[in-house]
Amino acid sequence: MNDAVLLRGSDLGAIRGERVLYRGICVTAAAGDLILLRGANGSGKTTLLRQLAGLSEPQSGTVERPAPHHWIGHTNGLKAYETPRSHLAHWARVWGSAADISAVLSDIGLRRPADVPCRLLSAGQKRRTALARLKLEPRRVWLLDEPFNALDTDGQAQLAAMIESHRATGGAVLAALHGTAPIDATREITL
Amino acid sequence: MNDAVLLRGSDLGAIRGERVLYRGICVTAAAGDLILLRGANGSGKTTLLRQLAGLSEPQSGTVERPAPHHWIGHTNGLKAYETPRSHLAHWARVWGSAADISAVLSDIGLRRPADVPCRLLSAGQKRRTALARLKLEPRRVWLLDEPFNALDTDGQAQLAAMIESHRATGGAVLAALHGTAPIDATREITL
Amino acid sequence: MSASPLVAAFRSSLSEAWANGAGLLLPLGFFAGTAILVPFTLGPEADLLSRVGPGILWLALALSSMVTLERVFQADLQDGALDLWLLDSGSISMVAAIKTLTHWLVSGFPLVLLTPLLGYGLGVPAAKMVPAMLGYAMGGLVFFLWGGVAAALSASVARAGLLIALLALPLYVPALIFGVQMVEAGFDSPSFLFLSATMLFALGVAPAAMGAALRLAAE
Amino acid sequence: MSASPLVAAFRSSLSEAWANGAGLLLPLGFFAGTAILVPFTLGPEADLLSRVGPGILWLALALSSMVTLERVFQADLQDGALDLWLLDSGSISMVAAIKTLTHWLVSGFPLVLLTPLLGYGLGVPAAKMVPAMLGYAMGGLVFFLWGGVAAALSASVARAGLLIALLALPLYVPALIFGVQMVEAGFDSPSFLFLSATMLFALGVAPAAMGAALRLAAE
Amino acid sequence: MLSYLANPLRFMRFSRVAVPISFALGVLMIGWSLYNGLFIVPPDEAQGGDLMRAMFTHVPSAWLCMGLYAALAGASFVWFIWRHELADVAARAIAPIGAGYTALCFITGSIWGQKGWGPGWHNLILGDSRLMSVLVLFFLFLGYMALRAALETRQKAARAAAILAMIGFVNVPIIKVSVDMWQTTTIHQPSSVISIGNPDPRGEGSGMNIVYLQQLLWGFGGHSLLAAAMIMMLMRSEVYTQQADRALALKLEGA
Ligand code: HEM
Ligand SMILES: Nc1ncnc2c1ncn2[C@@H]1O[C@H](COP(=O)(O)OP(=O)(O)OP(=O)(O)O)[C@@H](O)[C@H]1O
Ligand SMILES: Nc1ncnc2c1ncn2[C@@H]1O[C@H](COP(=O)(O)OP(=O)(O)OP(=O)(O)O)[C@@H](O)[C@H]1O
Ligand SMILES: [Mg+2]
Ligand SMILES: [Mg+2]
Repeated sequence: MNDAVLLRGSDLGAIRGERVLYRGICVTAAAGDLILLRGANGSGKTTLLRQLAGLSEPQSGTVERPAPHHWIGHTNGLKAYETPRSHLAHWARVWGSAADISAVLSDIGLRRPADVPCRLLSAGQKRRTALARLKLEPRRVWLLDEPFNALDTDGQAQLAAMIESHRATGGAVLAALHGTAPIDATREITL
Repeated sequence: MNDAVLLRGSDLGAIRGERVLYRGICVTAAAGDLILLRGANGSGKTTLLRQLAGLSEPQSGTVERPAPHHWIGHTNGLKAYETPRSHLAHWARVWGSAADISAVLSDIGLRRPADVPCRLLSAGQKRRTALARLKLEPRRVWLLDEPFNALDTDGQAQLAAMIESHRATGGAVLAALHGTAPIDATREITL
Repeated sequence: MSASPLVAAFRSSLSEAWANGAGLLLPLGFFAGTAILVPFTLGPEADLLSRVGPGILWLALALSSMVTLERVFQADLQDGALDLWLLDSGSISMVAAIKTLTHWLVSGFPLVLLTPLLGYGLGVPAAKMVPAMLGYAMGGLVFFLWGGVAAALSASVARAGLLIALLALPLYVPALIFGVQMVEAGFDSPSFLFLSATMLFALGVAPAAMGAALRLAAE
Repeated sequence: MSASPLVAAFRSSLSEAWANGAGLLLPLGFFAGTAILVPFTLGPEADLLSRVGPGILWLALALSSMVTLERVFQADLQDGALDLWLLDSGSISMVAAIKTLTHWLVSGFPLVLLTPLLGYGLGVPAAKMVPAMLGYAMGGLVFFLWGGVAAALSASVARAGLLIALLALPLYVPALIFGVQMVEAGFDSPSFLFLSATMLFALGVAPAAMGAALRLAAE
Repeated sequence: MLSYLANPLRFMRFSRVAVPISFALGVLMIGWSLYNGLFIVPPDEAQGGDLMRAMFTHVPSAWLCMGLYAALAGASFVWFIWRHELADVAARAIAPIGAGYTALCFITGSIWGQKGWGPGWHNLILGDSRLMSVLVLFFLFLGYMALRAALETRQKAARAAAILAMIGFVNVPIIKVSVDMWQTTTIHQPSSVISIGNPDPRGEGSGMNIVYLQQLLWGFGGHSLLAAAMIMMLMRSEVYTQQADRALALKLEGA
């Protein structure tokens, strides 16, 4: 298959409860793409993203994942007792990445609370910790679920910049989003 | 004291860890006010709101609460096993309110998932469930922490309308917010 | 405050206990466990069993109180329900009391109901059964109240499990001792009065303590 | 997959076990509990105690496995850590195995180390001590592995506690029986072989089962 | 006196002098009682021969650990009602010392009891109401320290720990009653070694030889002074470490 394609979902469908959330969705993400998932609350954006990420079985259709991907969901994946530093150190270890944690932390604006347990952090600081995982290891596909939530204005600007540079360096980004996007998308999928 | 004042915090200060988050903050909310709390992530908006709500002791200063208030925090206060209906029914019972739960549910756009356990709900549906508590019982002061998060576009419009009508009927709203507000505020406090 | 919040608290914590079922875990596990184990480890002499049984039941009560309550307040803190409870101030200690009582009802009381079964299996004389059950009921209530205080005190703490055990154990001793004696000696023993006194004391003090501790946890 | 994820999983679940302390709750609570309770309820005859002691330790192991593991995977599911583990597929069952083993190390193994103390206190003859400890170690391992499967299965389900008890108990019984017999009879008894077989079987099957169950839970 | 010391500055001034003095005095008195106890007074075979010399540490430490817990509860109460920072500092300092003396009471007691310690040593602990209540006391001290250590901010820790200390205190008498009652109705005879350790209802054996009593009292006085010195030392260091917070509070006032 064409190697520019980093992620392809064909004819995806999801059933929840007794109802069909969506069906026949086709997604193709190539290098440099930013694909926005739009739709009302409960329309199935998260579900679709999870199917693309391989976290849940599509009720119909198939997903090809030629490239590795990062996942940032609604939940940040932080434990109450973890500090931003220990969290990043942990996943760096799991992924075998040699990233400089302290550098990542200060990039993302968490230098001060780097050693405060997450249960004491502010909502935005938690979100930033989760987003910092993107910097631990380069992966060509990013799957982001409402990544801008809880971020302050320059936090949002920073994330937008991250996404842009990721696209510029041959990555692809799929993001579920509400309201106006701070970045212009290649394509929008509305559920 | 002047009965138009619904909430007054005088000279409030907060210490977290070894650092002063803010000090000398004075907040006065009168009927019809919409006061927005602004500031970077971790600047202390949530902390201030919690002090105003009486959920945490101010390290300095005092708070007067002549009027009862509603609280919507970052966390929605939902249990995994609750359904939107049971959640609202529960708090209606606690507050002794006679509100018509089904009506509230369809107002807030939760008619379909009304009986789905919260752990299965979408992020926005959870948020809507929390916001529905505002409709259970009229209270003159609303304290909202980033209430627009996770809401879709018309969810946001709907909340904005709720806030406007609350102000019009002599209520006061204090909200922590990032980015551009969908409503024009009486006053902004930047931390 | 009116009664309605308390009723609501009762109903909600009932459904909570039912939902996460942990309440039933321990009595059940214990019952099955003992039923399977005791004969193996002790051999079937009825006399011997009848002397082990009561101790194991006390152990079960003490444990289930700690284990059940550990999660209760922590969960409320994490999902933000505690904030909502704290809003209409004053009620919180009552609510906490209701919560612990409900969990006693769900995870402690079944053990009391198991007494006849277990006791029968272990050959406890029928005459002893009623005072025994009352003893377990009262003792268990005290366990849950103090366990609740320990849990509330350590709700905001990461290392809660160890802490709760550490905080609760010394508080359990009196109820334990009186309870054991009462199960032995029956109603007309002084220990019955002492146990009642201990229970009333716990009922009086624990709720206030829980309230204060929970306010603190929400900070 | 390389080893680093497993090392990381081990370290993280160590700190987790340490952080929420539930692991330490039961050994400690149980030790203190038994030390205080058993003599209360049995009187101090060394002979009697020495015969109850082992059984109580088995009970402690079974319970601590159930109670500790109940929360482990549920927490991962709720805070989204499970999603992250699932991303690099394949590893999940190894990771789950590591997690359960770690929790066995933290909450099961201390009980094994307590055996001499408790055993001495309860007057168990020194000769029996070594086979006893090995028996507890192996039996406990089996408990924790099956307990992990039950926990993974019930992570997404409501009424987890009950389910765990129901699922785990039948799986526990064989290990329990062989273990008890081995503690009695020592190494050269057939039950030693049976216990080893049970353990190997659990080691072989449980991880895969946990992996599958967790995938399901994340859906 | 206490009200005089309530002011931290005055306390610091007072303790700067008091610590070394009471420390030295305490050590001297303890030394004296030990010297007499270990080398001069004749061993009492009825009480375990030379082992009974542990008594001169054991009984004072036993009395002290109870007294110290009362002090802990008192300080916590004062802080909880009047929010008097120094009281919290004191409570915090008392805990470890109290725990230490509880442990000492156990160790010495165990040495003393050695002879009688059959296979089931815990029978001894459970065989004597005192031992039992000390065990409980030890748990209370440990719990107090653990809770303090576990909570993030000092204010939070102080409040939670105070609640715990007060609850624990109102429980101590109940515990004592219960344990005593349990002990009187215990099925088995207390071992002969312990018998003078707990004068039984018939009062026989409760009489204690005057030479021992003297050394006991010297020891008790000495240990009290030593404990006071150590507590004040801990308080002083705590006060120093709190300078940072105090500066912060001033900043908060906007000074
Ligand atoms: C773990 C071991 C022990 C502990 C925790 C312990 C505890 C105590 C306590 C709390 C007291 C003060 C009681 C009071 O004055 O009301 C005490 C006093 C005393 N203990 Fe022990 N004890 C232990 C072992 C022993 C043993 C083995 C003996 C052996 C004879 C002993 C003999 C005494 C005596 C003679 C007194 C002073 C008598 C009195 O003040 O009435 N203790 N012990
Ligand atoms: N078991 C179930 N029964 C009925 N409905 C279910 C069940 N499980 C999930 N759902 C529904 O499936 C939908 C899941 O949608 P999803 O979380 O993907 O929405 P979303 O587009 O991410 O919404 P949001 O913008 O709020 O995040 C929700 O509407 C939820 O109510
Ligand atoms: N124990 C502690 N030690 C150090 N810092 C702490 C401690 N507790 C809280 N903090 C800090 O206090 C601040 C709390 O801020 P708060 O949650 O009010 O921020 P916020 O304005 O709501 O931010 P956001 O916009 O992200 O919600 C955070 O910066 C947090 O790191
Ligand atoms: Mg979503
Ligand atoms: Mg905030």
